[in-house]
Amino acid sequence: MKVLSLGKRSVAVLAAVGLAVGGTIVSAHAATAPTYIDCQLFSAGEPDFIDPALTSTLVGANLATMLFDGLTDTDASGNLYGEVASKWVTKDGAKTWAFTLKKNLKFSNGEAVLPSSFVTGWKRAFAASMASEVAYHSYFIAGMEEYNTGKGGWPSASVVADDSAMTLTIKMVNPTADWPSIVGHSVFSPIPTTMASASSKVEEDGTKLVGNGPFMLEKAITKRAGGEVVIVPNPNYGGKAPLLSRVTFKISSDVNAAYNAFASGQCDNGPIPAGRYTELLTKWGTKGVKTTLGTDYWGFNWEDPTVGGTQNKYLRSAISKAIDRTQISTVIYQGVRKPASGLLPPGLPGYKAGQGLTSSRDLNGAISDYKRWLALGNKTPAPIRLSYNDGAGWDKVASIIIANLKDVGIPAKLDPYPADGTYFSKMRSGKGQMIRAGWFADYPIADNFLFPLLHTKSIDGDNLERYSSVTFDALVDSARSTTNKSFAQSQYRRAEVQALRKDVALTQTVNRGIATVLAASTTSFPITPLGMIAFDQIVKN
Amino acid sequence: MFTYTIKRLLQSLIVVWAAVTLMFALFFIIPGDPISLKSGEKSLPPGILANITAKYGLDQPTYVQYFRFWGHLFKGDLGYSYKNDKSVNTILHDGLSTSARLLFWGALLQLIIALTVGLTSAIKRGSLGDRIGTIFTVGIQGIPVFVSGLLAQYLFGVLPFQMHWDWLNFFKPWPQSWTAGVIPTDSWKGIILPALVVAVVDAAFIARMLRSSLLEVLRADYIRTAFAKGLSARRVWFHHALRNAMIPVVTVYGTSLIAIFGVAVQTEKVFSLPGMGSTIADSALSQDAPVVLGLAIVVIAFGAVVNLVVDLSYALIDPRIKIDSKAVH
Amino acid sequence: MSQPLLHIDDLYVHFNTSDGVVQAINGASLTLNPGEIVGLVGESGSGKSVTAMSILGLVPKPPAIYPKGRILWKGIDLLTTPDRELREIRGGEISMIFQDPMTSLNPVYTIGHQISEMIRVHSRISAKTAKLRSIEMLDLVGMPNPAQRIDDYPHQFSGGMRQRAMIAMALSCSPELLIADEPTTALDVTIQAQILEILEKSARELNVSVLLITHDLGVVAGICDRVAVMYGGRIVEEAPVDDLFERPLMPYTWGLMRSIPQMDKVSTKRLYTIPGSPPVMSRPPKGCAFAPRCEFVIDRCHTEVPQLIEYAPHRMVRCHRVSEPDFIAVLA
Amino acid sequence: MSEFEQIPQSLSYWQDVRARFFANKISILGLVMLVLLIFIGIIGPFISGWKYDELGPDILSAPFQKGHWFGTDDLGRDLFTRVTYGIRLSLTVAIIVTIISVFVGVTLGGLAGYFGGWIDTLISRFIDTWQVIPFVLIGFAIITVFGSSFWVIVAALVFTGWYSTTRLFRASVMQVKSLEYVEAARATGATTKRIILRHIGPNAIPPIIVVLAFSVAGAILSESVYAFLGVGFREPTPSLGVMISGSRNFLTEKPFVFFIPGSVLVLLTLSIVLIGDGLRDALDPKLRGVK
Repeated sequence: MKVLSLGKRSVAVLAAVGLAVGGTIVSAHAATAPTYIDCQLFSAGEPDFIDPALTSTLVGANLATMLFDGLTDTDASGNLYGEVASKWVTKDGAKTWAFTLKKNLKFSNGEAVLPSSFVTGWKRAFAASMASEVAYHSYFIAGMEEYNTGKGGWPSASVVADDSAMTLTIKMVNPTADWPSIVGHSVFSPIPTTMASASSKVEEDGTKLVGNGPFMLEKAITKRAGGEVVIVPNPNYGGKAPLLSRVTFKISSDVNAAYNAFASGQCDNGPIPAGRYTELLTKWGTKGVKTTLGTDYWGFNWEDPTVGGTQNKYLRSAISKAIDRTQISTVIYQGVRKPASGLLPPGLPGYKAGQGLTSSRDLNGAISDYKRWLALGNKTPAPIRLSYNDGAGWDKVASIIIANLKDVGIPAKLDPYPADGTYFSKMRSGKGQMIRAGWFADYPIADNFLFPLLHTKSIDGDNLERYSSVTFDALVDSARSTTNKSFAQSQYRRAEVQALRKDVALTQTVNRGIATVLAASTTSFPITPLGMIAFDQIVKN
Repeated sequence: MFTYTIKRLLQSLIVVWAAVTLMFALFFIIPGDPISLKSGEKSLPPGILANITAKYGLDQPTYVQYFRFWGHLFKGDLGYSYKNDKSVNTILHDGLSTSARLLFWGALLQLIIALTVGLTSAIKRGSLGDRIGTIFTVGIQGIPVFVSGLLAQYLFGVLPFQMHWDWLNFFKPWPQSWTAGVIPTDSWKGIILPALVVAVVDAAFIARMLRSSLLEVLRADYIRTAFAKGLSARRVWFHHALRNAMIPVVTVYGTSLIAIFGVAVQTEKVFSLPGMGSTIADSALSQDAPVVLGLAIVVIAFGAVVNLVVDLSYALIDPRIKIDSKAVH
Repeated sequence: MSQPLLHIDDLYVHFNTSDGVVQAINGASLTLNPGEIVGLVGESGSGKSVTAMSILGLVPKPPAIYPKGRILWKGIDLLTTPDRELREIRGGEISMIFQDPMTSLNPVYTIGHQISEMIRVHSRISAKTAKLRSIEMLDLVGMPNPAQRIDDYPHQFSGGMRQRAMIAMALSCSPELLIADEPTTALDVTIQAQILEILEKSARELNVSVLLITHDLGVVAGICDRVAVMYGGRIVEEAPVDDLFERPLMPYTWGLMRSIPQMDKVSTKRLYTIPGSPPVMSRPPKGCAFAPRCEFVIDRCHTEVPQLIEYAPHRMVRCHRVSEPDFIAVLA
Repeated sequence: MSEFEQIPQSLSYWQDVRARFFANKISILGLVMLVLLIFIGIIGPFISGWKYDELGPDILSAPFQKGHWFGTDDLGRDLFTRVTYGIRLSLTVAIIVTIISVFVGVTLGGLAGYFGGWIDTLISRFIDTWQVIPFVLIGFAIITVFGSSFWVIVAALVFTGWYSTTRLFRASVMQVKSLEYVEAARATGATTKRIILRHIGPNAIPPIIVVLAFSVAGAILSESVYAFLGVGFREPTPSLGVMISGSRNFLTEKPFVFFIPGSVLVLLTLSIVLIGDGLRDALDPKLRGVK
């Protein structure tokens, strides 16, 4: 009871800081299973989409995965398992994948989930007119990029559905050993025939969003701050039924408002406002803190005359060793984001600790590396620009790094860019020096980090550093084209070491994590490494 | 009066058109790449970007976009958010319901406070109340709204809780009987403090204006005439002095009604209210041009209407203004 | 003799200002009988306006204080009358018109509204009747087309017409006394005569007493029965108008008269001006207020304030030398 | 009761203004406050012993502890140093903005007011248009498009402030222009340039001085509002608005992080408003000679 009284006391204080979003507390339910009110998921404004074909944000995808089951999924321990698919095989070295589907699965409207349901879903999701931001995940499939850009018709030869045999056969552009993981992305969800022609604005009338997941939408969505999304168990669900009779997601205009709604007892969970982790974790406990598949890092512009190229390796290693990751973790994230030791985050299949140059501060090493760099004929550089997109708190991280670098004698300064779009487009075109970046896994595979972030083919894309290494590219390419999992894993590890330790193309700072405050009644709150809260597995007393 | 009204109405329409065009130019011509917000931390392949660009019609020349924008506007369609395809009409409707409530109570409180403070300090000139009023009205002008908003939260939320002053806590649920079914309970709780914050800054300014205007009017000969006629002091103040004193005050009130939007943005941000102001602020920061523009049209039109009403009410208050000439300004 | 209509009895009015106490009126006495038109003449600052405003209680208190004296209206002291009763007297029994017709009417209401308002404050009649009465009054003061013009605003009238409207308003409740404070000063010379004529005509017609306050002896000569001259906050001379013009008894009055240009006498001499300037009332002279400027000053004038004495029947004067026959002869 | 009041001995206009300004206790209070704040702003950074972006180990430590007079913020930076830099920044920005606004206002307002006709119509209609766009929107548009560098912020503030100075100067020129002596000057054949420089200019100046003061206060407020809303200066620039915005999370536990920059901002604007009030009363010819 001590915890409860503490909680009650802080209610009024915190409710004061921002007005709690309106709404009433749903009283004890007549149904046997408890109901659940979530203030965490949509705590930073309204969701973009919850339509699986369109959503590009973690929060939207989280809800989409509750409404739609794909072929595969990742569980809370990071293991891949079949959701609609019962098994999958490739006979030609990952060029073609055949999925066998479970029988007797149904959409919430009673329609059977068949291989052709995936064809229906994909035709919609990847159509040019939908203009889905996440449609590019389909480019692994032969002919799908042409379909998506309007240059070709539906690649019926690449996606073959056999409803009688319950098989779905998919032909890839290149050998893709990780395809079973990739296809777990929510954009590959099946849809019933009733949704085949639903437009991108189907959410304006949410009841048309019909899925095959453990939950279904109870009512039309009011996607705005102050509104809520309500899901109830799907009566036709073929898998394990959720333990909750209803989940209500409250949409708040900002994190403070959402936290206040939680603190005033309106919800069963809530987010933690930035900078208040320590204070709040002591109040609410650490049940909701979990590391997720994301890494923050600072990249070095490979083409920059001061920090780029092989000749400036010692300056980069000096910077990397100088950074106090523990300080960043504790001062800014108060331990929710932990110091990272490599680019791949813990929890990712194939993760190995210590792949980066260092995870702890090595001031002497930094000083001696800097001296070696100066000994090569370099002079003290003009302040190194730490570029970042403004307004998201990166300035504080950058400030710490500048202070860290000062101890070594390396001058540095802040270089903020106002809007995200401007920032990333400038960085992509090589305007940065030290580039603030981060990556969150789309699917739990090493390739999802290494290829887009560091491969030469990703320059102008997500390879903001414009890093180009023949060795690295060869290692990744060889890993991509093999079906030998252990060989692929070792190649990816060698590639990571090449980029982070040998070339120091980037220096990782912290691994991302999610911190949720939970009411005492919540006894189990599973979050997958991809950051998805498994609402169907939440246990509430 | 009728022709004058029509003429001013046309002028207002032109002003709205010009202001909206200015905003359109700022958001659609200069930045060039409003889709950039779509491409955040993860870059998007060119094919995906082309699809999105085509979906919002941004592949068309700017003038086509501009005419299309007005075409849709005349049909009552403000377009769709770049961020989540939500109809701007819906966003506007949602934001307006919060903001309208905030601004209505804010403007009303503003008027009540301004009239009460202004009148009493003018009538009881030199009294203790007048002095307190003057200090209040001068002092409050130095306080930006976001500071007074945070201060109000501290004084009426944090402090009463920490000190156990339950009677002062604005965030405690209020007794049901207070609302008496007029306004939903949580509206009261949610709106009273923000509305006060909205009201108080310009209320102080208007009160000062009213006070000095009234003092000047009270020295006028016709006020002496009115007293000499045997009118009661109340009638002289309210019937003869107030109406004359209102002439400069109406301008200030109009200006403050236009400026109230800026106040609302800060208040909504401070109190985390999901209104128009905070929506515009967030959308502008993420370059969600259709939302900014759609909401801005309403704000601009509101400003134009206020200007129009101010001009017309001049003519109503002061017969000396010749409404058929352009000497209104 | 019946009870006088108005009797101002040894009135003192002082003002507390940041420069000290300004002694605006230092013992003024004046009597008005029913039907009489009395002129109150003096320079600006002599206290004549303050006297007039004091009658109606229009001097703001503070800064004004009334240390001494009474203003008896039909036997009632107006200085101690409660505001509620005073309001009924204002406009109803005593009404007033002011110097500047441009600013004395409220610009935002029609003439008709302002006259009707006054009527309806003092008698319980309908708006319609009040309007008819207003039209009647405007007609009385010679306003052309009163039925139409009643809905016009003050700025739509000329100065003379506005002053007519003021007179109409002042007379609309059949007062017994009309105080006219410099009613013609702000008007064109050609209009002045018209207004004075209307004022006198209407007053005589309605049997209203008039207290005409002016700095212009010429105005007084035309219409007044009796004249009181004020200087330095005191009445210095009071006489029937003809007597006064014929033979002034006080050097100040004498000076005033000599400074009026005279049309009937051709003179090569420069027009006379009284030397010096009016007294500063925050530091009034110890003796006679006029002493510093007086051509006939004697030592006593500087030390002792002369008393107002009855020199002859209906002739009051305040001068130490009035008892010297030679002196009187000089003034004549 | 002015007819009984003493006429003061004749002073020249500016002597009179000065006398009247210094007789106003509240404006003196404002002046003293401002001078004090400027003084702290100038010497503060030299005496604090910290740099404004220097991170320290003591996070959110209360005032008067461990060598931090005003305590530290959430990154362990010295609040006193940041606040003193904040005063410098606010005043610098506000003064630059005011100078530009007044320059624009005097030029456009003068043109509109003196020449009238189509120039006046054009400028007045433009002001009408600009006026109905709330200032935050203008700021949002400019700053989101062009970024939040120093000069962009200055430009945004000028864009939000130019029209009030223009309108005021226009009105004041029109008023002076119609005065009799200007008419007389015109009648005697004085050139336009001479009329503007010798006759209209000096007489239209008093209102400008008042506007100057209020414009400085307004620019300080607007700058802080932009910073608070995230479209002005940003971390780690020590703008008072930035500091207040960052303090929101600590209002319950460490209110001093809000109260220190908050009260400095309020005192700064208030002092200027008080001076402006005093100047307005002192410069108003209608009140000349009246105490």
